[in-house]
Amino acid sequence: MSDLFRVENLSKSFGGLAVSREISLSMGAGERLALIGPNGAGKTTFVNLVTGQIKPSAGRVVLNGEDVTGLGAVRRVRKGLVRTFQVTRLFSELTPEEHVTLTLLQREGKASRIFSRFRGNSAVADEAHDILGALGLHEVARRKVGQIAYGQQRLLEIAIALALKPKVLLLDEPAAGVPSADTPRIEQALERLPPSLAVLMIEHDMDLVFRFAKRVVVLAAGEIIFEGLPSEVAADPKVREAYLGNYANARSVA
Amino acid sequence: MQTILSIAIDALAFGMVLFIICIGLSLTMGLMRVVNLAHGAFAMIAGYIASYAARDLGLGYAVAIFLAIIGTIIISIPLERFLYRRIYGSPELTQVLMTIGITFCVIGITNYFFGPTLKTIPLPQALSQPVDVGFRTIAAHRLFVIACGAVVAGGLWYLIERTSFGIKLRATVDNAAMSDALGVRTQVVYAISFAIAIGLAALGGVVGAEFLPIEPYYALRYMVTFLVVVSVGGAGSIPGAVIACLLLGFIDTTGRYLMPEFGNFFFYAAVILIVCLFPRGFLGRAQ
Amino acid sequence: MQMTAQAGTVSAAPRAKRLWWRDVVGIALIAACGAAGYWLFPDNLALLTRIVAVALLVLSIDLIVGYCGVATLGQAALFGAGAYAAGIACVNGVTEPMTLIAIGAVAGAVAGLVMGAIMLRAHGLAQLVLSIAIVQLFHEAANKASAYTGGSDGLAGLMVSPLFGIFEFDLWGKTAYLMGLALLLLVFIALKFVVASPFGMLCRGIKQDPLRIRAMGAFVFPVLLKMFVISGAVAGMGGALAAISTQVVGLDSVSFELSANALVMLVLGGLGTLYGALIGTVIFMGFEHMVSAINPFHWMTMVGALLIAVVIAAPGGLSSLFERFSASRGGKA
Amino acid sequence: MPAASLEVKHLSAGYGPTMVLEDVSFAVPAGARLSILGRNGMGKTTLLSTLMGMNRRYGGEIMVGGKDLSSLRSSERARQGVGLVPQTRDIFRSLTVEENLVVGIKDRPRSAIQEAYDMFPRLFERRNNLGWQLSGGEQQMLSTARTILGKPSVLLLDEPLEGLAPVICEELMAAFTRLASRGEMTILLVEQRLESALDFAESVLILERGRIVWQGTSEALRADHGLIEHYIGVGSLH
Amino acid sequence: ETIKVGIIGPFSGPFALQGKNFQAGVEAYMALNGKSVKGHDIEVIYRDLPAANPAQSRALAQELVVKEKVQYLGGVYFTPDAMAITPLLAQANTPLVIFNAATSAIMNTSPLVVRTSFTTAQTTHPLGKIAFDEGVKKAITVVSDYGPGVDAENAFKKAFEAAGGQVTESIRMPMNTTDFSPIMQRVRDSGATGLFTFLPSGPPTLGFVKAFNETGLKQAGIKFYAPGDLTQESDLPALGAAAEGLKTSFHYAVSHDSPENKKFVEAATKAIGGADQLSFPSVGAYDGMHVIYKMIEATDGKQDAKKAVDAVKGLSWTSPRGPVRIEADTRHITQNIYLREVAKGADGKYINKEIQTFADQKDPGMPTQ
Ligand SMILES: Nc1ncnc2c1ncn2[C@@H]1O[C@H](COP(=O)(O)OP(=O)(O)OP(=O)(O)O)[C@@H](O)[C@H]1O
Ligand SMILES: Nc1ncnc2c1ncn2[C@@H]1O[C@H](COP(=O)(O)OP(=O)(O)OP(=O)(O)O)[C@@H](O)[C@H]1O
Ligand SMILES: [Mg+2]
Ligand SMILES: [Mg+2]
Repeated sequence: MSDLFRVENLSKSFGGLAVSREISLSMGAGERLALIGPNGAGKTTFVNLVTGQIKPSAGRVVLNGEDVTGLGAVRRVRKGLVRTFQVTRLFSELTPEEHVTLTLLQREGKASRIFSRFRGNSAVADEAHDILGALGLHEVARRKVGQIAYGQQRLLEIAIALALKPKVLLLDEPAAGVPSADTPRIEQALERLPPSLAVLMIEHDMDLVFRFAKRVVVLAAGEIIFEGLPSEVAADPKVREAYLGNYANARSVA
Repeated sequence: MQTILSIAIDALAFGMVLFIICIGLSLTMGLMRVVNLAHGAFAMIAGYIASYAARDLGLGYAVAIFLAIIGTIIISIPLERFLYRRIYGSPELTQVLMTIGITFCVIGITNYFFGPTLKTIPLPQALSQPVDVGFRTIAAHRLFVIACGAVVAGGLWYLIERTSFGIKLRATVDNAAMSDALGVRTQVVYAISFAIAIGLAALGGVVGAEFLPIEPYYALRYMVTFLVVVSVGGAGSIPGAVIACLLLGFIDTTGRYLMPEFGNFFFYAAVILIVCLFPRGFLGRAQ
Repeated sequence: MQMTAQAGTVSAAPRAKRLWWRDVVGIALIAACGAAGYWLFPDNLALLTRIVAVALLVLSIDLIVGYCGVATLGQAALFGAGAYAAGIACVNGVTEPMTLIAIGAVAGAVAGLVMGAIMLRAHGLAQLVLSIAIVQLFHEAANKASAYTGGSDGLAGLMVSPLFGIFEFDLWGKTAYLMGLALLLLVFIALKFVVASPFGMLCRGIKQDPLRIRAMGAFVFPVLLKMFVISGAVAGMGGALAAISTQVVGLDSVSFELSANALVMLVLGGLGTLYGALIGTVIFMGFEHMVSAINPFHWMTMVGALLIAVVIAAPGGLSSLFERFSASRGGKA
Repeated sequence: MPAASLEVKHLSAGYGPTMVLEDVSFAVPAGARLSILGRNGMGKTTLLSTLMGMNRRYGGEIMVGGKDLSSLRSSERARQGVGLVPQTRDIFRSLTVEENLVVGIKDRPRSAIQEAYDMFPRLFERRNNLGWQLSGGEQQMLSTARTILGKPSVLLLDEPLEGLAPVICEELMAAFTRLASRGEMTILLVEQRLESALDFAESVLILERGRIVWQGTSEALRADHGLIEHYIGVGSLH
Repeated sequence: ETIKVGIIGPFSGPFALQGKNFQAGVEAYMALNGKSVKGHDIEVIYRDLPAANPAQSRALAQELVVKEKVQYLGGVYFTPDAMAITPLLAQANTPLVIFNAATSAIMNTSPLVVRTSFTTAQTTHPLGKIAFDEGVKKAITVVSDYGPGVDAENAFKKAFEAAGGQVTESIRMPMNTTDFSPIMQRVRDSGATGLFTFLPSGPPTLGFVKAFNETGLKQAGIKFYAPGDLTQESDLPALGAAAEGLKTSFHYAVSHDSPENKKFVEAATKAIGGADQLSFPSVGAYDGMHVIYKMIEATDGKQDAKKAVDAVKGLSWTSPRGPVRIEADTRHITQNIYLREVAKGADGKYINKEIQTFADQKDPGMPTQ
């Protein structure tokens, strides 16, 4: 198979609760996929399983034909499997610039050098500047993250992920907390990515989902209940009942 | 066989003494997130009060315990109000600095007023007898301590896990600003819990005095032991503290019996092993 | 509005330069203070040397606690490893002081490796307890191995040969102090480079959220272990310096008390700046020395009061006062 | 407690030395609904948390139901009827769902918790789970339920729909509207999705860099595309 | 001209009581014998060294010599602290009079050291014979695992075995032991009829003695022997009835019956501020001051360490503890060792009552003997 990325029969349960039941999914290079589903359906857990934050009880994760299920989270990142966090995880004492610079250095394998200066690399500094600028963060680039607004922190999450030059990018609700006026920023940033990058986006903002995704997967109670084109999803009665509610109607009227 | 039983009963007594002194600290550290290194200092203050009441005023043991608890809490109120309140929610190391400072002051002041000699708390007749438990004798006082420990463990567990005060306390610790915003009077909650922890320290100091004698340097002398026990149990967990105290008590006791020369090796090697197996302590609260 | 004023639009270069100058000034200041100590207190050089040795220990703790967020109450194990290694080497005929310092550094680094490998398995309080357990084990081992270490009587009879074959380690302690001061400066400058490197930043990131660092694709354990080794080398040099200057090594150099005191000094001075480590050590030991000379019997109360006062006045440690001061000045400028 | 009016006069506030809000004044009658709009970092969260008493206030007054609450601690404000659902949710991570709710019910009987479960059945299923184990949306539900259980007379909602499935968003907005129109609560809503914000509230207030730059009815705003483009950005309304 | 004497001791911390006793001994001596010698005023400077810490010890000594310009050093409670100071003495041209530190080996590290206290071997030595004479054939030793403890163990073993007894087991327990029941269990299981122990004075002694009683070893008739550190007078009020009947050997008891001691106890009690707090380090300090006064007399205020030390070699006098002499070769004090028993004194307080005297005991631990 020429799939860039594939999961097979991924399963996980917490105590008695099965949050992931034999999920199988594949993505090709350049694919834009949206993963939606009710709250608590297991979307974030899916991302955790794929990126290795938690161990699945069964199933495989395959990247570029290589089985990465046995690898730790760090190795998967290095192989190009990158995620953002739904609840931001940032270093409140560091600035956005430092976040991105550190990430870039890490990507280049220079992050644990003792005998060089953190700010000494101008190529890295330029790239960091570009990434921050693309997401509209240059204004706050030099402030401690603990002191910038929440929405800006969300954007920084994405900036870090982009700085890692991923092959497969898993975005967990990237637009939550970002005003609808600013979501185009995220979209633009994503559009600038190399075309071969596969992106999986979890999102509850349906407008964004429909603009962004070429394919939609709906997860409910740990199972895939729908997989198909965005234009079909609103018509699916199961999805409407479990997730969309009247949004579907509003859409069709609009 | 007899020897094993005998060691076991020593271990139980030792473990319970540890428990009763340490549980207050476990409460402060695990629930209030205050690394109160001055815990021992309060236990010691209680010891002095009890010693004064029982030896110099000739009051009964029970009265002395009661006075010691009340007295220590009263002494702690201004400290809580003016010093501890500043460090709730501070980084742990800042708390360490403050509470070490308090410990030093308490030691210095005690030394100044009461001199550096040991103080004892005379036991009532009933508790000072050795009791024959069949295969050997054990001090009645140790049995008393075991009983005290059991009562404290049960009562405290109920208070924290089952009452709404316990829930408010845990919520406050988790996120004080939010608890406040939900109408919890966090300062009051803290003050009460602090008083409870101090009261427990006081009780521990007095009933444990047979074992860890009261003197000005008490607070520093046993600080490490207290810290180790609390952490191995998992700060804030009562069952964890019980397990840790009994297990460490057992290891320590058998270690000292079997190879006293390597007693400390035994103990600390065991601590390292346990911590490596249970990186959060036995039953540490999820962070 | 203030918030726009704060959102710096200064470009990268000038700011980096400013920081760089600040460090140059800081290091010059340290050197000046050290020299001033030499001229002002020529009769107290033994104390000053001891302060320098402990300052190395406190610096080494700052690397671990202040930059990596790993709490330790066992750093004296590394200090003691350096001290005993230098001491034993000296008794066995290696008497050249610089060699002894190097031996101390190596021994400290090895001890740091061992300690790090064990401690990094746990987190938080449990980690703290591991550090205590390790230092207690070191202490026991040093006590037991009395054939090599002199046990509780201490390892005495260190005959250190003159520095560069010229300068004697004598009663007045000039050689020891100046050597110690030079060593401290060198180490400090080296550490400033270490913490300003990408590696230093990585450590700061780990301190705040190791999971995040992993999600950035960096391993946490080797980075921290590396810092432990560096820290061990620094502490080991401190131990070796203490051994050389006092010509005895006692069990106290691997004690919990020393570790705890050093940590208190660090917190007093302020974490994560390296300057705080020096400020804390000088203030704590100087103050302790002063009040215990004035009243040998009740000085503890005064030291306690100092600690409380610092927490109230400067919860971030004494060095945060300087920062606040310079921030308020910078704000006006 | 029935809904109470809210009046804010010349409020300025911020963090430490940084001033974020400047001279903010507005009034909301009892039982009314107000939406607060503004881009990222403009001070919306700061406004709500200042009303709750969680941040430094430099000056100005906050009146609820005619009483001046400006100098009270946040726990006292909560007891006087102010309730906040914070943007960061701030659920108690180490408490179970049920215990989280217990903290929110103030002095009401324990059985009142059932109201929360009726509102979000999902929470009932997860009632014995610890806070940190919840999914993002579940945390949001919990945070909202917890505050509403305290029956505030003025409810401050900071992006309460973030991370919630569309079907739940709808139900929730309907529930808020009901609460307000029954005169049980006065509601201030911060919301990024312009449409939802306008649908919900009668009146709107736009913040920019800590100042109120526009204030008026939703109808007026909806009608004036220029205004929207200017303050909120292009392409926000479909 | 004022002559300065620097005294280093634990004046704060866990051993503060011992430091206070140093001070009381010094002050008592000066109160009874005047504050000047041959017209030279004497000033005492105290420096605090709370716990064994050789580095600090050396720094303090150095400062006393270099900055305060003291001509004499005195005090020192712990052996390692003394070991850290002795290498300095020759260069500093200053004698060191040790008031306490009790390891034999210190005396070999410098010819400028004089000791007026005791060594652990010296106070322990007589116990071996006493135990054997009281019918103990098999004994067990239990000591704290550090230098002095090991010294005590060896000294007892040597003397006891020389007398014909057998040490069946030797236990060394960690310094920080607080619960002694398991140790007592070991003692019981060993089948020995006599228990020899050494613990540094302080809180653990209380636990040890209590455990001995509570585990029934006392009732079982096991005989208990220890050097007097275990029942130092300041611990007796706390030990109370638990210690009654314990036999210890030591160089000094506060209750010693002699006119010199009466005067000393009176003056020292006044200096220390409480009768309960006086114990053996005070007499070491008192006699130490005596030696220092003699040195000053001999050098007449000039700083000459060698002359000063030579002047007191062979010096003998009647100390509060009885007749004593500084041996010319070892510079260590030769003195009586007493066997004492804890008993109620005339005023109802517990005392160490002397019941047997071993006259003229040298330090058996010194290699020269
Ligand atoms: N703790 C803080 N310390 C200092 N400044 C802060 C702090 N929190 C927020 N700020 C600053 O205050 C301003 C307003 O932030 P606020 O969180 O109120 O914005 P917001 O309108 O809620 O934005 P968002 O839509 O992103 O939630 C921002 O410029 C932010 O950088
Ligand atoms: N560590 C855990 N222990 C127990 N239950 C857990 C744990 N982590 C997650 N869960 C539960 O698993 C379910 C799935 O959680 P997940 O975070 O994957 O949901 P989600 O689809 O991302 O939802 P949302 O859209 O609300 O973010 C939730 O009901 C959650 O409570
Ligand atoms: Mg999720
Ligand atoms: Mg906000």
